[in-house]
Amino acid sequence: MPFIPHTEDDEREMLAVIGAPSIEALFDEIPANLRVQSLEGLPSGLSELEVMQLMAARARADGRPLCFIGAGAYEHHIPAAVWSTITRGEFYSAYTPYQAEASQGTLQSIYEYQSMMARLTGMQVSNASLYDGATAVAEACLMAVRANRRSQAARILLPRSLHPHYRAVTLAMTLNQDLTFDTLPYVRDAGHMSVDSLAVHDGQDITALVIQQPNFFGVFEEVDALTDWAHARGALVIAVVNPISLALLKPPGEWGAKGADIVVGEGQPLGCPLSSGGPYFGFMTTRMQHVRQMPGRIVGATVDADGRPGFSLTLQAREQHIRRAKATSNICTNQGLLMMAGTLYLALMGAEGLERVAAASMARTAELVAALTAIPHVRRAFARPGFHEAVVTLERPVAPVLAALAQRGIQGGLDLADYYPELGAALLVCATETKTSADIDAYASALSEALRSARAA
Amino acid sequence: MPFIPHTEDDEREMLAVIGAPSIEALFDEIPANLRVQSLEGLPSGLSELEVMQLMAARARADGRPLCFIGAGAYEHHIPAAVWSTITRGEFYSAYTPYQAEASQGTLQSIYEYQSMMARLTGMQVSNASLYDGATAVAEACLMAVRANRRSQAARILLPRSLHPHYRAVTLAMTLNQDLTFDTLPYVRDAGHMSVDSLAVHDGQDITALVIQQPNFFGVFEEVDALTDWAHARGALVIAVVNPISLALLKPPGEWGAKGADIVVGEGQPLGCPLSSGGPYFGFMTTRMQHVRQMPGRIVGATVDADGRPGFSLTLQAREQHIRRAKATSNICTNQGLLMMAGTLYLALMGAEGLERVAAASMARTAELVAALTAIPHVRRAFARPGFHEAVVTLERPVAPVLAALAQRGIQGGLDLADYYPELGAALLVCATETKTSADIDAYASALSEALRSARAA
Amino acid sequence: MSLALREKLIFDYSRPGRGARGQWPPVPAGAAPEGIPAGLERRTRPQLPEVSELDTVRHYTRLSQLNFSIDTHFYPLGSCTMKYNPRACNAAALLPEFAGRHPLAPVTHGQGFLACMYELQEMLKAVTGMRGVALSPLAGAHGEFAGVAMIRAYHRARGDLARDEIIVPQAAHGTNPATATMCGCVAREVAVGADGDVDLEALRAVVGAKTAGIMLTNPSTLGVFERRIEEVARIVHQAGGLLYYDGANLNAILGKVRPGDMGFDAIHMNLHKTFATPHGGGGPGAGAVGVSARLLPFLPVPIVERGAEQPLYRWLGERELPQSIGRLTGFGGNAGVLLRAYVYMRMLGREGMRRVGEYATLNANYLSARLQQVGFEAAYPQRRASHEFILTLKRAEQDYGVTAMDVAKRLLDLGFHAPTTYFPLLISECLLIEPTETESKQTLDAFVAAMAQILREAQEDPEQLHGAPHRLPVRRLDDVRAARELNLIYQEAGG
Amino acid sequence: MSLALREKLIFDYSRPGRGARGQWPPVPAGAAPEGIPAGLERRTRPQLPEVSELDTVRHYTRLSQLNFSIDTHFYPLGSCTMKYNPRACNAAALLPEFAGRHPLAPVTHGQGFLACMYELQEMLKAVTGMRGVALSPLAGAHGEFAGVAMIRAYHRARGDLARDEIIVPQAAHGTNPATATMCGCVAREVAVGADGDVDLEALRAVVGAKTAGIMLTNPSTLGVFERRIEEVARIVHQAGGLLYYDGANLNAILGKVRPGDMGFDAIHMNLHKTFATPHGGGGPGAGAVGVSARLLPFLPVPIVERGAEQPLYRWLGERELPQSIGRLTGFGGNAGVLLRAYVYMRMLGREGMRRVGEYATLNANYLSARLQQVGFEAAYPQRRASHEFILTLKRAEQDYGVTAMDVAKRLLDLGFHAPTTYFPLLISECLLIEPTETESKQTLDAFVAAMAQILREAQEDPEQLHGAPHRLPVRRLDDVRAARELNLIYQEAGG
Ligand SMILES: Cc1ncc(COP(=O)(O)O)c(C=O)c1O
Ligand SMILES: Cc1ncc(COP(=O)(O)O)c(C=O)c1O
Repeated sequence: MPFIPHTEDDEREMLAVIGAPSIEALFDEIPANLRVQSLEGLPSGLSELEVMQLMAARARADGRPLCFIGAGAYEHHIPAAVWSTITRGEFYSAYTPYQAEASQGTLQSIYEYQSMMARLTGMQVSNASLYDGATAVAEACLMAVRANRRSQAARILLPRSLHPHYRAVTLAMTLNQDLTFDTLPYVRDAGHMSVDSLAVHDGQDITALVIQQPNFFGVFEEVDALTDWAHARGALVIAVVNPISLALLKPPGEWGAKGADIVVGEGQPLGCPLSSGGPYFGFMTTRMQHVRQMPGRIVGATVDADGRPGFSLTLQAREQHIRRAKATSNICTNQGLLMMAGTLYLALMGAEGLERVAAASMARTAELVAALTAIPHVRRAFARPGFHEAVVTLERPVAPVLAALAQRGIQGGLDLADYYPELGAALLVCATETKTSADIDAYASALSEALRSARAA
Repeated sequence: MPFIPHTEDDEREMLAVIGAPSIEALFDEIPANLRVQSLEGLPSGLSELEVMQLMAARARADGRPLCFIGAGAYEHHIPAAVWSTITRGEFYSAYTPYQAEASQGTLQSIYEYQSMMARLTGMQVSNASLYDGATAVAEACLMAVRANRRSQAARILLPRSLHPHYRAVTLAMTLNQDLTFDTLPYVRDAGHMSVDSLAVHDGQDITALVIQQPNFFGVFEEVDALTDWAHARGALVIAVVNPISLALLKPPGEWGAKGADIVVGEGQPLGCPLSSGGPYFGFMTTRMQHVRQMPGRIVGATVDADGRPGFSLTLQAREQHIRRAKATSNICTNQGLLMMAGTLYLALMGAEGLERVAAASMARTAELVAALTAIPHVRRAFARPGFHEAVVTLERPVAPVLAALAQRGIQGGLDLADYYPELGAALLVCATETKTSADIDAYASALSEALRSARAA
Repeated sequence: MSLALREKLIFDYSRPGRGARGQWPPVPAGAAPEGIPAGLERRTRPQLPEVSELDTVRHYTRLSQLNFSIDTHFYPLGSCTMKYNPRACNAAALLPEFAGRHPLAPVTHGQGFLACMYELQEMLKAVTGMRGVALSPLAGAHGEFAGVAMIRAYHRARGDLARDEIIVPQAAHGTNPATATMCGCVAREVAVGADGDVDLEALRAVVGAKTAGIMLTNPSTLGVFERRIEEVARIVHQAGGLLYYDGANLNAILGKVRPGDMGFDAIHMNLHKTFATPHGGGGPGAGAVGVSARLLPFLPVPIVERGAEQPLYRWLGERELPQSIGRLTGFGGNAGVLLRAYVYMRMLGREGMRRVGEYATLNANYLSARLQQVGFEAAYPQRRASHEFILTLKRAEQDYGVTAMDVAKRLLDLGFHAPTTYFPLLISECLLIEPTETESKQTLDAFVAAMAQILREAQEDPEQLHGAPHRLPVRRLDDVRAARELNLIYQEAGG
Repeated sequence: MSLALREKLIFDYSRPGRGARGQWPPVPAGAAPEGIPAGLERRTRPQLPEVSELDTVRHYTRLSQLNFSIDTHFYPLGSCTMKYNPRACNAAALLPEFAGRHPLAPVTHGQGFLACMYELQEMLKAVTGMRGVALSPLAGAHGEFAGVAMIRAYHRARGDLARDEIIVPQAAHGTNPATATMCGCVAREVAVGADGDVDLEALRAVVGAKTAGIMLTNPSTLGVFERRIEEVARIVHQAGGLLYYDGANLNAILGKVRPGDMGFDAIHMNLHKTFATPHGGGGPGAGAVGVSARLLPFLPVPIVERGAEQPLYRWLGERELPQSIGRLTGFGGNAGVLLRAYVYMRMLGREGMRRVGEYATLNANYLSARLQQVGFEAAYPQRRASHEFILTLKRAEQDYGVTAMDVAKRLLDLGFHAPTTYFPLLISECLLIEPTETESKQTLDAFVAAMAQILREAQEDPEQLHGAPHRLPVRRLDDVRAARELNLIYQEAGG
C-alpha cells in the first residue's frame, strides 16, 4: 500500500489498455492450486510513524555500551561528511554502473577508490570491492589457484593466527573445489608464526601462503621472511591486512624481496559503522599480471566518442554475466556503497590522518593493556608487540567476567575459549582512537571489581 | 585550523603576489592598540571525534522523555524523506536565491510552498516565510496598520487567549511604533472570546482584530461572528492558525462573510523538529490586494530570455535591500530551509494525510483528557470543545506535580500559573498522533500517583 | 553546462600538506609507533589525496550529480527491481544504537536488533513458504552459493556422491552457472521452448543420476511465468535432484504464489530488489536463503533463535547446527541491509505485500501493451508479462540498422535510465523492461512517449541514435580501448 | 541535458486519490472530528498535491540539482560569508535528544542542551569582547532590531527621550536603515570619504542631541577597515549616542580585533555567516546580540545562566531581567542553529578562531591582487582588502557596454556563483567579492582564469556576455514581467 501510487482511475485505464478485467486476471497463467490463499504469519502494515517508534524502542533496548571488542570489526570515528554524502540519492539509489554514460559519478568514484587502495597496499590494481574481508580471503585463495600456473596442488597454507572466521569462511566457500589447506601453528608465547616451523612444508608443491598482518591476536608477523620463504618455493603470497594499520606498516607490495601477490582485507575500518556485522566491504588488490584472474568489478579510464575522458566497467570477460560458468567468481552485487564510504574516508583522512588514527589506536591499546595488566593475575598472553589488539589472560574463565562487565555497560572484549582453548582464560581486547583515558580507566576498574567479586563468590 | 586548506606553499605564493611579508601585515590598517592579544575564555579546538563524543554525552544527559507539552510547538511525526532531502547540500548550503538562474531549485520550491500555503489558508498570496509564529503576528500587526488605510488609530485588539509569547513578542517588536493594543477577555468557563464582550469597542477606530484559532487553550473561537464584527467596523482580521488544524477547520479565507485579511502562524508542526524552540518558520498569507504591504520574500513565475518558464524573487521593492528605511520590514534572512521542510511535509501528507494527523491528534487529546479527568479532582477548565490541547485543573499547585512527573521521564504539560494565575492550578496538555494509548495510560497513572503522594506528604 | 557536468579527479585537488584536519584524532602522548619492530614500518607515505573537507564534500557531491538513480530518474532495469528505497528504512538502520553495535557484542546488548532479525526470518518464511531461513548471505549470488552448497551437502549426507550437475535454463542469469562452478558442479543448460517455458522433453533428457539440482527463476528471466513448474519439480525430484529458486524475480509474485508451494527446496531472496533496500551503485545487497524441510539442517550459520527465557533471542552457530554448510560471512550478514528490509516489510505488512506483486504486474503488462501499440515488438506477445517483459528490436535492426544499444543510449538522452540490454542472451536485440510497482501510470506514459519518439527517429534519423547519448556528461564510451589500454589507477602526470 | 535540468511542478504530479500513505498515521477509533462545532469545519479539502513518496523525493531531488551551493560551487558572495558548513554540526544538532526536545521542557531535561547554550554565550563574549550575550534573535536583522531597541531602552531609562536618530553610513546594508525605522527612529546617512572611511567632518555635523546611535560594520561593506574607529566612537559617545556593530563582517577580524575593544555598545553576530551554519537557501540564521556593560540590563530574554547548584543551568526571563526589551521570539531562539554554531566554535577553538580572520583576509587580498593583475579595477586599490573587496566595472561598462550583471551571469556559465552585484550602492557597476577562508588557492586561481576569460569576451564578444547565462537551466529571467504580471501561486490549467 504505502509505496504504490496507483489511483482507482489509473488502475481502470491501465486494465482497459491491457484488455484484462482485473489485476487478478493478470495472474491467470499461474496454476490455480498454487495461488496463495492467505499470508498467515505476516503482521499487518505499519505507518512510518509506528515503525520508527518500534525501531527507536528496539534501539534503546540495545543501548550504547562502551566497546572494547575488535576481532575484525573496529569502532573508528566516521566523519559526518561520509554518510551524508554517500546516502545522497544519486549514490544510494543507483544500480551497478552498467550504463556508463549515466553513471560517471559512481564509476569515477570507483576509479578513485581503486587508485587509493592500490597505493595504500602497494599494489598495481584493485577491484571495486568484494563482500567482506572473510569472503575476500576465500576469493583470494581461489584466485591464487588460478594465478599460480606453476603449482598443481591447489594447496594453501593458512596460519592458525588467521581470523578464525576467515578460516571458516574460506573452508566453507571452497569446500567443493578440491583445495587443500594446511594449518601453520603460531609460537605459543609470542603469538605469531615462525619461519622455522614452515620447514615441514619444504619440498611440497604449495600454491599460496596466507599471511595476516597484524594477525588475529593483533600481533605482528615476520612478513618479510615469510614472503621470501613462500616465493622461494614458487608459492604466491596472499596478504590479509587491516587497512588502517597500513598507514604505519610496510605495505604488502613491499614485503620481502618481491612483495605479496594478492592483498585482501576487511574495509570496515574505513568509514563503515559496526552495524552488527555489515554491510562492510572486502577489498582486493594485486599485480597487473594477475588482473585477469581477479574476481569482482573493475573500472577503467577511457575516452568517449568525442575523445573526452570517461570511465567504464572493464575486463568484464572475467565476470559471470559474460563468462558464466567460466567466470572468476559468481559475485555480481558487491558492496558498492560501503566502498564509497571507504573512498570518502580515505580522502578525508589522507595519509597523515590515517597515520594518526593508527598511532592513536596503538597508543590506546598499549594504555589499555597497561591498565588491565596492572590488575593482579591479568597478564599479556604474548610477548611480541602488536597493533591495536592484544590477548590478555585471566585467572578464571572469561565468560562470567564478560557478563559482569556487560551488566555495567562495558563490552570487555572477545572470549577466546571457543577459538583457542589452548590459551586458557584468554580475552582479545582492542582500543581505538575513540577510547579516552577515562574509558580505559572505567574498564580497568570494572574488571578489577568483577574479578574481585568473582574471587569472593 | 580544521577547515582551512592553505598549505605553506600556498601561503608563501599568495603573500608574494600580494607583496606582503606576512599575514600579520595584512592587518596593518588596524590600530595596533586595538589588536587582540589573547583570546582568553576560548577553549582549544577539538577534533570532530571529540566534539561528537561531547555532544553525544550531552544529548544523553537530556534523554528522550515522553512529552505532553504543546503550547505552540508540537511533536508530530516527520517523514524521514523530509530531512534527508532538505539537508542535501544544494538546498542546505545555498544562499538566498538572488541569482535566479543558479537557484531555480530553491525558487521553484518556494513557489510551490506559496501555492500550498495559499490553498491551505484559503488566501491568494503567501510570502516565503518569516522567523516564527510569534514574529509573524507582530509583522501582521504592522502590516495591518499599513494596509488599513481607513484606520488612523493603529489600534489592534489582542485576545487574552492568544499565545502569551505571541503577545509578548508583538509588544516588544512594535514598542517604538506607536501602536495601541487592547486586550480582549475570554469567557471564564468556556475559554474563548465572546462577541458580546467586544461591545466596549463599538465606535472605536480599530485597525485590526487578531483571532487565534484554535486559541492558546486549544479552544475553538467563534471565528465567523468575530470576523464579521471586525469587518463591520472597518477593522482587518488577522488570523493566527495552526496549519495542521486547517485540514479540519474552516480556512481563514472563509471566516465570516468576507474572510480574514492576513493569516499567520507557526509552521513548526509541518516537518520541523521541536529542537528546543527552533529553527521553525512563520508563515503569512494574505489577499492579493495587500501583497505590496506584505513583509518578506515572494517568488513569482516568469519566463527567461527564450520564453521558457522560470522563477525569480519579485516585488523586491518592498524589501530592505531595495527600499531601505521605507521597507515593509527589516527581515532579510528568513527560515528558508524550514519552509522547505514544510513544503515536503505538505506534499507527502497531502490533504488526506493532514486530515488524519489532525483527527488523530484531536482523538488522542480527547483520550488524554478523559484519562486525566478520571483521576479524582482533576477537571477540565473549559466546557467548549477544542483541538489538540486542553486545560485541566488540579487540586494543588502544578509545579511540584510536574517536577514529580519529570522525574519519571514524563513532561506533563505547561504550568499556566505564571501566564493565567486566574485559572488557579491549571495545566495545558497536548497529545498528537505520536502518542499511543499506552503513553496516555503511563501519564495518567504517573499523575495519579504523583497526586496521591503529594496528598500524602 | 555549469551545473556540475565535468569533475576532475580527487587527486587533482591534492596539494602536499593540505588535509581535513578536523578529522584527525588527537594523538595521545607517546603515540609514536615505537611498538613497531624494525623493518615492519612503512617507509613512504601512501599517496592518498591531501584535500580539505570542503574539497571532498564538493567533489563527491558534484560526482553524484553525474549519476542517474531511482531518486532522480525512472529506472526500468529488467531483473533489477529498481523500486523506491524508502528513506525511513535508512533512518532506522542508522540509529546510533544499531549503527554502533559490534557484531560480537553479547546478545544481552542486542535483544532489540535480534528481535528484528528473528521476525525478519519469520516473515521471509511466511512470504516464501519455506521452512527455514538464514539471513547471512551478502547478495543474491552469495545466496545461490549457499543454496547449491546445501544441495550438495544434502546429497553428500545421503551418501549420494555422484551428483555434480546443475541444470540451468538457457536464459539463466550468469550467476547461476557461475555458482554451479563455484560449488564444484558442472552447469548443464536446458532449452526453453518458443513459448518461454522450459522444454520438458529437453529437461527429461538432461536429468539423471548425476543431477544435483536445477536452478530456476519463476517468473523466468524471459518475463513469463513457468506454467508447468509442478511438472518441472516432479521431473527433477524424481530424478533425485533438488530445485533451487533464484529469487531475483520474487517481486513479480509476492503475495500471489510461493516458491515453497511450487516445490522448491532452496531459494535466495534479493532483499535489495524485492524488499527495497538500496542498490548503492553496485551494492550492498542481502541474499537471505530459505529452505524446505529436507535442507533445514544444512543452513549456513549464524541463525537467530527465539527461546523461552531471557535473553529471548540468541545466535545459533556451528555447535548447534553441526550439519550446517558453515559460515559464509565474517560476521552475521549485512545487518544494516537486513534492518532496512525489515522496516520495509513491516510497513508493507500482509496487505501491502500482496499489492507489490499485483501492481508490479499491472505496470509491466500495461507498459508492454502500450509499447506494442506504438510499434514495438514483444518477445512473447502471446504471454502475460510478469513484473517485466522483453522487447526485441530485431526488426528495427534489420530495417534501420538500429540496435538495442542505440535505443538504450537514446533513452538516457530523454531522461530515462535504459532497460537491461542484451540479457537474456536468448533473445536478439532485446530490452528487458521492469517498471516496478512504485512508478505511476504518468511516468510509464512519459516513457512510452520517449520510446515512440525513438522509433520515429529510427526511421527518420538513425544517425541520431547511433550517436546517442548526446546530452550526457560523456558520449558513448570506448570500452574496447578501456580493456586494451588498461588504465585502472591514477598515475601522477609524468609519474 | 537529461540529468535533471527541467522539472515540472509538484502539482503536475498530482492525481486525485494518490498519496504517500505510509506517512498517514493510524487514526484511532472515534477519531472523526465530531468535536468540531457546526460551522467551524472545513468544507472542501485544500488542494494540496496528491503524490507518492517517490514522486516527492524524486521531484525535490531533481529540483535541488538546479541550485548552485557551497557544496557544489565556489560562492564568493560578498557580505554573505559563504564558507563550508561542516557536516558534523548538522549531525550533532539533529541528534534525536536535541531534535526532539520541547522548548518548554523542564530544565532538568535539558542540562546538556543548556550547557551548550551557556558556553556558546561565553565564547561569543570572549570573541567579541562584549559583556553580555543573548542568543535569541533569529537572524542578523533581528539582532539589529534587538540592538537598536536596547539603545532606545537605554536612553529611555535615562529619561533621554528625544534621541530618535540612527546614523548609518551611505554604504550600509539595507537592514540597517530598515531596522532604524522598525525601532521608530529616523535613519540619517553619513558620507564616506574617498578612501572608504567615514567622513569625520560629516559625522560631527550629523551627531547631536537627537542622536540615538550609529550603526557600523567594521570592516565596512566597502571591504575596508574603518581606521579611525576610535575617533568615530569618541564623536558618537560624546554626543550622547551609542555604537551599534553590524556583525555581518565579523569573519574578517575574528581573533584579530574585537568590537568591544573598538568601543561598540551593541553588536549582532550572524552565526550563519561567521560561524558557518548553513544558509539553507534563505535561512535559517541566528543573530545573537552582544552588549557592553551599559546595555546589560536591556538584553532580550531568555538568557541562559549557570548557577551553583543542580540543575546547573536555567533560563532567565522577564522576571529576572525586568529592564529587558522583552521577548523577541516564540521560544528561546533558533536552537538548532545555535547548536551548529557551538559545535563549529568548539572545533575551531582558540587557535582556529584566529586563523579564520587571517586566512579570510589572505584569500581576499590575494584574489584582489590577482584580479587587478589580469585587468580588473579595484574600488579601493590603495587599501588593504578585509575579507572582501570591491571591483568596479565602470570602465568595462563605458568601453564595451558590459555591466556587472553581465559579468555575474557569465560567471554562472563558467561554474562559479556570482559575487554580490550592485551592493553597496555607492560604487557603480560593482562586484563585492568574498572568497572566505575555506577556499583553496587553486579554486581562487580558477576563478581568476574565468574572470580573465570574461574580460577577453567583453572586448571581443560583448553579446556573449549580454546573453549570459547560456548553459544554465534557464537564461536570464524577465524580472519586469514577474513583477507586472504577478503569478505567485499555481493555478490549475483553466482554473
Ligand atoms: C536473475 C538474477 N539472478 C541472480 C542475480 C544475482 O543477484 P546479486 O546481484 O544480488 O548477486 C541477479 C541480479 O542481478 C539476477 O537478476
Ligand atoms: C552587512 C549586512 N548587515 C546585515 C545583514 C542582515 O543579516 P540577516 O540576513 O541575517 O538578517 C546582512 C546580510 O545579508 C549583511 O550583509
